[in-house]
Amino acid sequence: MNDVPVAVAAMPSAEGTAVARAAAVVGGPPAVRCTGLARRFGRRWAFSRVDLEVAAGARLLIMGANGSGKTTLLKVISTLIPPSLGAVQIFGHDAGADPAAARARLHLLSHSAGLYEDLSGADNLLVLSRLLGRPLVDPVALLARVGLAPRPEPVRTYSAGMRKRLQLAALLLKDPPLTLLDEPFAALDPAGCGAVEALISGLSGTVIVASHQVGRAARLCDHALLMHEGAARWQGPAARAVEAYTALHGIDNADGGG
Amino acid sequence: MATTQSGGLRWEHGLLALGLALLAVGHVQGLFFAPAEAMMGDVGRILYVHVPTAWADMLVYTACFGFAVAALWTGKATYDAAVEASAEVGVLYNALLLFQGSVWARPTWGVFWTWDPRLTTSAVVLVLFLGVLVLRRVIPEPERRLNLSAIAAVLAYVGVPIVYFSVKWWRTLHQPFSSPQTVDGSFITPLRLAAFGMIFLGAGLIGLRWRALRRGLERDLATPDLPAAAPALRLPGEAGGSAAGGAL
Amino acid sequence: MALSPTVILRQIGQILSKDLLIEWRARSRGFALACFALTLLLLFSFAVGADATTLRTHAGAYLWMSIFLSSTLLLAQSMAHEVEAGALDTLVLAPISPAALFFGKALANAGQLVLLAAVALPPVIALFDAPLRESPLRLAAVVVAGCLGVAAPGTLYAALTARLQSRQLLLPLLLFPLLVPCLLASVKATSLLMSGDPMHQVNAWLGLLLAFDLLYWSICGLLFGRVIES
Amino acid sequence: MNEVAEPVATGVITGGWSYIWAAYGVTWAALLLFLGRALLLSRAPDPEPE
Repeated sequence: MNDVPVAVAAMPSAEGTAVARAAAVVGGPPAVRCTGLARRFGRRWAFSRVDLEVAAGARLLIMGANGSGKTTLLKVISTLIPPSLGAVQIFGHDAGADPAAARARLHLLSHSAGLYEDLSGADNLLVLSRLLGRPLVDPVALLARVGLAPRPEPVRTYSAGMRKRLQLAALLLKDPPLTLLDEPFAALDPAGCGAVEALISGLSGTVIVASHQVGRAARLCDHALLMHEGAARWQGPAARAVEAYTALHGIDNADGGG
Repeated sequence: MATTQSGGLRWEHGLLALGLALLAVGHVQGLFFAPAEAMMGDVGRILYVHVPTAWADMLVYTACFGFAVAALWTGKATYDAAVEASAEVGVLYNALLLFQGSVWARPTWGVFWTWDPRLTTSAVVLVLFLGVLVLRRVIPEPERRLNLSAIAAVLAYVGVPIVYFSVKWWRTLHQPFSSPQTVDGSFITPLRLAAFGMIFLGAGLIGLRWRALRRGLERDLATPDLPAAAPALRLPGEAGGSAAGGAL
Repeated sequence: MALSPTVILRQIGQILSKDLLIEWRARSRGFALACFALTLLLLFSFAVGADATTLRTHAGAYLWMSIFLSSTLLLAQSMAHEVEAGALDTLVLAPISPAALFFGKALANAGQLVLLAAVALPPVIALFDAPLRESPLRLAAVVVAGCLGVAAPGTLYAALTARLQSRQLLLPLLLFPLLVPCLLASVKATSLLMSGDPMHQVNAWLGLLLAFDLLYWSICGLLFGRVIES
Repeated sequence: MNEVAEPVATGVITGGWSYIWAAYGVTWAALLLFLGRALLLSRAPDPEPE
C-alpha cells in the first residue's frame, strides 16, 4: 500500500466493505479513527461496519441520501451519542474513555442550532466564549465575519439562514482542530450558500462535511465517502463523488436538489 | 438459559406454593384460633394480614432498589426486568397495605383514613413507585428506559426514610398518636407464618413476572445481528483490489 | 483529560450566570410566572372561604403550595431552553462536566424560586393577615432551604422528562411525591415563624430540610450525568 | 353495616367481623388475581422477533 500524503484512501475489504485508510501524515495520530463502528436504534441499525481514518488536515465529504446514516455517524464521531459497537478516537484520544479530551478538540454544526432562543446573537456568542474559557472581546466583529448585523432581538426571531450564520460564528469561536458539519447548506439561499462555502474553505484543521448536495460540497473536500442505507459503499477522490452518487442512485443529484 | 416453554416447574413456583401455604395457615390460625386482642377485640385480627404485608412490602422495595442499582451499574436486561417486576409487586402490596390500613382504622379510630405516619408514608411511597412504572411505559427506547426508570427508583427509595421521619414529626409535634404495634406472646406465631408467607409469595411473584418480562427486555436490549456487508461500488476506470490514492 | 475541580467550579458559575441571563432576557416569562403564583394565592382564599382565622393558620401552606405549583413550570422551562434548539449539545461538546451543568442549573433554579417566594411573601402576609412573629432571618433561612430542596430533584426530573412525550404531566407526577418532606418541613417552619414558636420547633424542621437538601443535592449530582447521556 | 364496631371510647372494641372479612377477602382476591395474571403472562408464547 503506497502512502499518499493527502487524506483518505479507500479499499474494499475482503467482505467488500469500504475501508478507508489514512495516508501517513508527518507524525501525529489521525484526526478521526473509527473501528468497526455501528449504531443501532432499537432493532434497526442506523449504520454499521464503518472503518474510517481521517488524517489530520484532510477534508472528507460524507454523502448519502436521507436516512443513509450520515447524521448518526457524525453524532457518534462527535461523542454526542455513544456507538453500539466499535470505538472512536479523536486525535488519538479514545472518545469512550476520555470524552472530555475528544470533545475539546471538535465541534459539530448540526441540524439543531445549538443556541439559546431567548438570547441575542451576540449574547449567545458571549455565553459560549465564557464556557469555552476563551473570553470574547468583540462579538460584533465575529458576527460581521459571518455576515450578521448585531441585532438586540433574541435568536427566536431569526430566519433559518441567520441561525446557520450564527452557528458558523460559534464554530469560528471554538476554532477546533476537527470540524464536523451536518448539511451546512440546508435552508440557505444562494448567497448564503456562497458565504458558507467561503467560510468552510477558510477553516483550518480537519473538516468532515455530511451532505446530500454532493456537487457543492465536493468542491470543498478532497475525499469522499458514500453512505447508503447505513453502509459505506464507496470511497475515493472528491472529484469523482458526483459520479459515484449518480451511479448508485441512478439520478443526477449533482446540485443536490436543495 | 434456554427458554423452556410453559409447563416446567421452576423455583418461583415452589416459592409461590410455599408462600400461599404459609399465608393460609397463618391466616386460619389468626382468624380462628388466636385469642382476640385485648384492646381492639376481633378487629385486631386484621393485623395478621396487615403487618406481614407491610414487612414484605418493605423488603420488596428494598429488592427493587438493589435491582435498580445493579441495572445502572451493569446495564443488563435481567436487572431491568427485575426492577419492573419488583416495582409491580411492591405497588400491589402497597395498595393492599393502604386498603387494609383504612379498613382497620375505621372500627378502631372511627375513620377510614388517619394521617398515621406509617400509613401516610406508604401512600407517598405508592405514588413514587407508581411513577416509576408510569415512566417505564412512556419511554419507548430500551436503554433510556433502563437508565431513567432505575434512576427514578433509586431516588424514590432513598427518600423513604426522610418521608417517614417528616410525617412522624409532623404528627408527633402536633398530637400524640398510637400506632398499630401491639405484638406479644400468642400473636407471634400466626404473624410470623403470615409474614414468611407474604415474603415467599412476593419473591415468587417477582420471579414469575421477572421471567415473563425478561424475555422481551433481553430482546429489546440485545445487539441485533449486523446487516450483511454491502458490496463496494465500483466506478468505471477504478481498479479493483487494494489500490490506494483514491481509486478503488 | 478529566476536568479539574477548579474548572468545574468555574463552569458552575458560568452555567449559573448563563441561566440567570436567559431568564433576565425573557423576564416577561418570569413576570407571568409570578402572576400565576399570586393568582394561586387568591384561589386558595376563595376555596377556603373568608374565615380570617383559618386563612391565618394556613398562610404558610398557601405560600408553599403556590411556590410548588409554580415550580414545575419554572423547572420545565429551564430544561426546555437547553433542549429546544440543541444548546445542550453545544454545552456537552464545550466540554462542560455534567456535574457542573447540574449544580449550575440547580442553583439558578433555586435562586429563581427564592425570588418567587420573596415576591409572594408580602401578599401572603397582607392577604391572610399573618404577620411574622419570629426573626425574618430565620424565615429567610427556611425559604432558602425549602427552595434548595425543590431545586435539586426538580432539576434532575426536569432533565429526565425533558425529551419525553408527556413531560408536562410526568414532571409533577414524579417530583411532587418526592418533595413531600420538603413541603411538610417548609410549611411547618413557616407557619411556626408566623404564629410564634414557643416550643422552639423551627430548628428541628430546618434540620430536616437541610438533611433533605444534602441528600438530594449529592445524589442528584451523581446521577445527572446518566440522565443527560441517555 | 349493623356490624359496625363500637368506637374506642368504650374500651374494648367488639365485633367488626365485616371489616375483617373485607381486609382478608380483598387481600386474597388481589393476590390471586395478580398471581393468575402473572402465570398467564409467563406462559404466553414468545412474540416473534421481527
